Amino acid sequence: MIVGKKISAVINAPKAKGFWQNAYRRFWHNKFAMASLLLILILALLCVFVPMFSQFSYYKPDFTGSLQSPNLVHFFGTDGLGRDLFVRSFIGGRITFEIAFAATVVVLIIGVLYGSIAGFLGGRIDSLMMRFVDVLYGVPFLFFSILLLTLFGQSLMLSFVAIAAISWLDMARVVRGQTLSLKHKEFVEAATVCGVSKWKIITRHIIPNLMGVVVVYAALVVPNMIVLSAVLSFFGLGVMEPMTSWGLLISDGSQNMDSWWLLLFPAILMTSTLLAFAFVVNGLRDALDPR
Amino acid sequence: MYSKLQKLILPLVLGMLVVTACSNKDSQNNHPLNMLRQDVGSEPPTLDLTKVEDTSSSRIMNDLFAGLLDYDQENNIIPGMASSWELSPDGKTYTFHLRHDLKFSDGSAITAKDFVYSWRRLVAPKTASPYDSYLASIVNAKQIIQNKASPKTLGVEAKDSYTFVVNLEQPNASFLKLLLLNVTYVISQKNIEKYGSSWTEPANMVTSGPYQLKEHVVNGYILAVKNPYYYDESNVSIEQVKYLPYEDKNTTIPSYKSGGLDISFQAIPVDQYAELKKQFGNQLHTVTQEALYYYDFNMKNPVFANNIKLRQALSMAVDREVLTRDVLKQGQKPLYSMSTATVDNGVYAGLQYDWASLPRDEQVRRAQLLYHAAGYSKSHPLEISLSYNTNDLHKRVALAVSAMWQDVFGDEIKVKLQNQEWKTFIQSRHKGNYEIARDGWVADYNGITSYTMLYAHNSGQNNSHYYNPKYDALLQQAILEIDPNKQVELFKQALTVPLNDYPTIPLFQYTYQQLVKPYIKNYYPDKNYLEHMQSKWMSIAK
Amino acid sequence: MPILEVKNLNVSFKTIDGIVKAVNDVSFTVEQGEVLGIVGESGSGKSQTVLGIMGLLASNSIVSGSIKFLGQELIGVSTAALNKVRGNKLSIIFQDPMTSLNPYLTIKSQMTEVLTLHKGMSKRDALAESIRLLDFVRIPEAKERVGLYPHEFSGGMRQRVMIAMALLCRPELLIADEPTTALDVTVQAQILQILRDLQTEFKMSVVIITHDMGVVANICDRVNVMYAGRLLESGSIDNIFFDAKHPYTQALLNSIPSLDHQVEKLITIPGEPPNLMSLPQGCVFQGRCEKVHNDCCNGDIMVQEFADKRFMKCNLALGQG
Amino acid sequence: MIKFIIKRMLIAIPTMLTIIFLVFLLVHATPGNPFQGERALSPEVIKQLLHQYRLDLPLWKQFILYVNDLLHGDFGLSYKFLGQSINALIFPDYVGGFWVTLRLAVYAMIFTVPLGIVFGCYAGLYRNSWFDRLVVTCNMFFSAVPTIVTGPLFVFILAVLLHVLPASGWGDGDFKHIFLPVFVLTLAYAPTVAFVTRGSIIDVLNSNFIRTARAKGLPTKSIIFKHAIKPTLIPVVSLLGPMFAGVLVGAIVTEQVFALPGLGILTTNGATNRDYNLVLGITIFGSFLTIVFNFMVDILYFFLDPKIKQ
Repeated sequence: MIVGKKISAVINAPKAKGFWQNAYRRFWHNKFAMASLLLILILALLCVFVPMFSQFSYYKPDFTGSLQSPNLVHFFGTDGLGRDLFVRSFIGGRITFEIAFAATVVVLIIGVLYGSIAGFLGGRIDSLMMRFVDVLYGVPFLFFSILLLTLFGQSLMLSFVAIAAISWLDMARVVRGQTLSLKHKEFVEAATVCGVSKWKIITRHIIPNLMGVVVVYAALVVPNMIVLSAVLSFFGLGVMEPMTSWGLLISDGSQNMDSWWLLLFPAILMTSTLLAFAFVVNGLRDALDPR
Repeated sequence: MYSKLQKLILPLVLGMLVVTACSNKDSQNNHPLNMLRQDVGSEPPTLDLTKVEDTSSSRIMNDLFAGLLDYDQENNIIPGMASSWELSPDGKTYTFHLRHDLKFSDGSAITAKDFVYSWRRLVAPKTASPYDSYLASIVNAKQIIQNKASPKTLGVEAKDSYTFVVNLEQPNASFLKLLLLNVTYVISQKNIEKYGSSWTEPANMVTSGPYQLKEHVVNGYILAVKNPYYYDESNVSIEQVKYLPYEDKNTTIPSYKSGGLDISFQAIPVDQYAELKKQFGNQLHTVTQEALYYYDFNMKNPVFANNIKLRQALSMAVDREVLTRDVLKQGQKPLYSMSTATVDNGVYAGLQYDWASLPRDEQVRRAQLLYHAAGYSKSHPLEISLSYNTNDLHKRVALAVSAMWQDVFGDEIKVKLQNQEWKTFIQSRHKGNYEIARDGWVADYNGITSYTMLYAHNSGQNNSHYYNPKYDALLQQAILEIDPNKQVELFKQALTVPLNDYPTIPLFQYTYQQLVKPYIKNYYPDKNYLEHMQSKWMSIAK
Repeated sequence: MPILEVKNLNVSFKTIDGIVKAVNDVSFTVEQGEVLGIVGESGSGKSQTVLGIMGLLASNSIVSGSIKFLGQELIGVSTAALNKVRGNKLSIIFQDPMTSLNPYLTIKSQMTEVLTLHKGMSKRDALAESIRLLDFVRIPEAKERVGLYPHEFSGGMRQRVMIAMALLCRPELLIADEPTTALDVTVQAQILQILRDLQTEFKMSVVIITHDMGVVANICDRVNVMYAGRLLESGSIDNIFFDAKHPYTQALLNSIPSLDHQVEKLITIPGEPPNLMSLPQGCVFQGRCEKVHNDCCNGDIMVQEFADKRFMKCNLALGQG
Repeated sequence: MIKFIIKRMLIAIPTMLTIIFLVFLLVHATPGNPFQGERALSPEVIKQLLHQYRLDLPLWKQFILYVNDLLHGDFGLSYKFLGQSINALIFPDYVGGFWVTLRLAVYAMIFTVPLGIVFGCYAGLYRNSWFDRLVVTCNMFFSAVPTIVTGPLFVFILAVLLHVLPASGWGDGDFKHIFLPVFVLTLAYAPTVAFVTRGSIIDVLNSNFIRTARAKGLPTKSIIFKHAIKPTLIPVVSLLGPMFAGVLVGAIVTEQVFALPGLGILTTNGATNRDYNLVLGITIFGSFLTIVFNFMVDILYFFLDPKIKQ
């Protein structure tokens, strides 16, 4: 009888929600985050379809029609070589999304793993690993990229490697800091007591708890990486003419302020994407970090 | 809560805006009456006259130092510190008669001995000046440059304080023109021996030109003031000249617009040219420049080395009229020859490709014929890479040329653009690991020999590694010829050889642009092809 | 005239999931010199009641009803007016001594500021008074230790400092919110001893919140039993311990393990407290009450009054016993 | 305390040495030689130049000579600016090189820190008010959009459109020329300080010891300025150390937008001109600064937080 009574009590008690369900529900509630997610999706779709269906190509110069201000034919106007800025902005968007995505994934994987291992193991290994990070901080990025260019020749993938190579350092440092504070928490000590392997503790206990911070920090790294890719293009590594990226469009646009549309539209696109990305990340952090 | 905020933050922000707004008034219309603000494009690597190489430094050197001869505003040679000179009948000895009232900026006298010292310093290997080879035609100069003889054996001597004699190995008609290069100007032996390498500090530097150095903030500005001891001091109107190293045009144009700059320097970004022309009208001067823009074929690369048909086809396929009129739009002149049409007062203007005057579709038809004859077709397309150093002009030209090749040869050709950072680009071009590379050359003096060395076998400037012994022989013969008319004929014969060999694709003759404020008086750049500017010509009106 | 009169106190919180009713229609009084214990499981609203009195509720709280302290109404009063009373005539000590003291200020500065503020004492007198109070709560070498930082004291010592701090202005009423829960048993006894001395020496009225019936038996005169935000039974210590009337109070007392007779299985109250966002109709304890019958579940619940200010909120007809 | 300092010093030295060695190798391995230009130099001239700058010696010898000079505080000579010593380039005796970057960073910090803290406290005190939301959005906006984008936008509005300010250049460090770069730099970092302060003050206000202070009847002013300030500022302080290094890097980027004669132009020129000593000098100085900053933050932490004193 007691058993029967207990089950009925459980059934009619309000259904206990799983952690992920809870996070999802909280994220759904956050209208800013949802709106931003939608905006990113729209931009991504535009980047894919606009260059496909537009009658202008991103590379064909039309010297008679150069530097037109925005009009019904060219929505964003044309650049110095008469190429339609509307198409170039969205083809550039592809590269920027690619850079943002690929480089972020690399930064996340290396940075989080490196940081959590250093933080968790502590002692001499930790200081050794951190000193290695300090050394890498010192390496001048420009020289490093020129060397990569000459050793391995020119390719887009190489520019991702170059960017990621210097961006994961901050991530590692932040993750290590967090791991140090998590290391002494009870649940980690409990896991060690139960004989869970060090690797499992890091991957199943520590890293999930870092997600809130890691996600926020990833949002901060993305804008710099996009800018770095524009710098790399100057050095002939990464995005090659006639292909382009938002970083490049903005640096070209800022060269010629009189044709304001060259700077304005890429800047708006990039700013709104980054902002949307930040809102989504913030929504994620609030969802993942119940407190 | 709102009231508290108002008390603290809003007045702070408003205050800042008011302060800046009222400061706007003075920067707009009034300008310093005694100071010329001149953009020089970049921080000069050195102010040591003998080691100067780039255009930024030489613009400053023209103001700080003076030499035997001088230019007027149309690049004609006029007397400088030498009031007169004569050439010996065998064309090997020049005698210069100096003025008697010459003084350095520290008041000490300038004598022929200073010129001897200056030129010995130029050829001495220890100085390592990039221009040492320009005095190679003087007696013993070659041996000194190769460190096989002491600089003291240079064939120059000071007969007395005011007579300076130069002995040449063999006659050289364009030797006089070399004396307008500011590395040959005079520097004070006493000053340099006293301060050594720090003689270029503002406090130490002694100058011989219309101005002297007062302040120098690296990457900030350089300030020069009038040199009271200059022999022509009375005609120098502007008191001070401030040189500003604006690295990128993104800062030059707004600074000129907001009144922070009087004269801009070198190229205006192509995109902004039309807009600036509309906005500033005749303040924007466009001057033909004594300089070539061309592409090098890598003559060591088997694809091009022995396939003249391909080289000619690619050269003909480029529509130079469209390139200069629609793509560059800054008054550049199409180029169909190995040198500019304006050099040596246009004597060599006629020497150009025969197909230059053909109608465009005829050129295209011939180009396609040659291309197929060269063995390329749809089944066997040509894949080449076109490399250039990262720069807006070069990008624009490369895109235009590759688009033209695409139009003419369709998908029988695949062009890949490869931009490289400056140093990496020069090294790969110099070492020859490229297929087609951008190239250009600015003449140092108004003489054909500025350009003939681009195709000579032993010359460092021959980036296409072109070698035709016939050309080198004819060139040597022309240089030694004394009679000017015969010499012109010999040069023409020599230049016809590379013309028919197509080692390069000549594209256009440069122009340079300058924004000059209306209140800058008696400065006429339009005939100054060598862009040899001097502040002493100018004056500032109200 | 009672020192503290609480009438129909309601405290609820606005959250994104809905309104949480922490305290429902609670009324009780505290007499001069009396020690009132408030007991109940965690989540029964006892702490929120006291925080409501002190005006220390979270920003998303909604408070209604009336709280009269020495005749002065505390609800709806401006913070400035409340500050005249708080720390002066009415003070409180909290459950967790480890975090209740400012870690970046010395004990001296955290104590003297109360006296200089409320009594206008000079720094020197305030320090002397603080040291006297610290001696009273048996802090060894109080004179030397007053200048130290909180992290240089143990948990028990810090709770004593809290008590001393609360007594500085000789308050009329001291509220103790689970003062001993965070401490181990031996220290607990010492703190209770101090509270007892304080009660006898200053004739101070005390309200003590706890879920430990032992503490109540040890120190209190009267007891209020709260469950799911409602005051179910109130009476003197003897009424409640020996003649508990409300089924919940009886169940609460039965679940106390006693040393003298062996029991294989500890007796617990089956089920869990209701969700404060969706309280059931009628009696809040109906889900777990053995003597539940249908008019407990729908009608309103009677308040049965008895002699000596004793009362109970239950529809149970006393006859059935 | 002393033991702590010595330990940090000992760690710093090998790190610095490794950085110097690695960068030295990297710089020398990069193609293109510092003296090559558009005009081809005669072999004799190149031989002379290489000899003058000891570049004709084997690499390991050059490294030893370089480190030896470094120990005497001499960063060597610049290849591009002939005869100029790197020390004079990075630390000139007039306002240029590092002094410009430092001045820009310090001015920015002077605005960023107080504004950030005041705005952060206000946002924290008046939670969910319009001001709070403004601070949060600003933080998101300015941490999302780098100075490379905001810089040109402000130049366009203030200098080109409104002619309120000069577009660029250093002038003689006067207010007109310095306002825009400092403004852009402050905008990039103040919101972060505000955001962290906001988060910190919210945590502190919800803490138990502030509840005790309120229970003691203390007036709001004393609760904030006596009790809440120190615990609020500690996390902010720990942010300032690394942030100042960040502001320095930010200043270098902002310099290039406004053509200011700071470390920014020296760094890019150093790379493009293969000016080995200049690049080495700036890199070593940069790493030295970062290590010193992290070190200072730990010391500051030490004084602020009594708990760590033991």
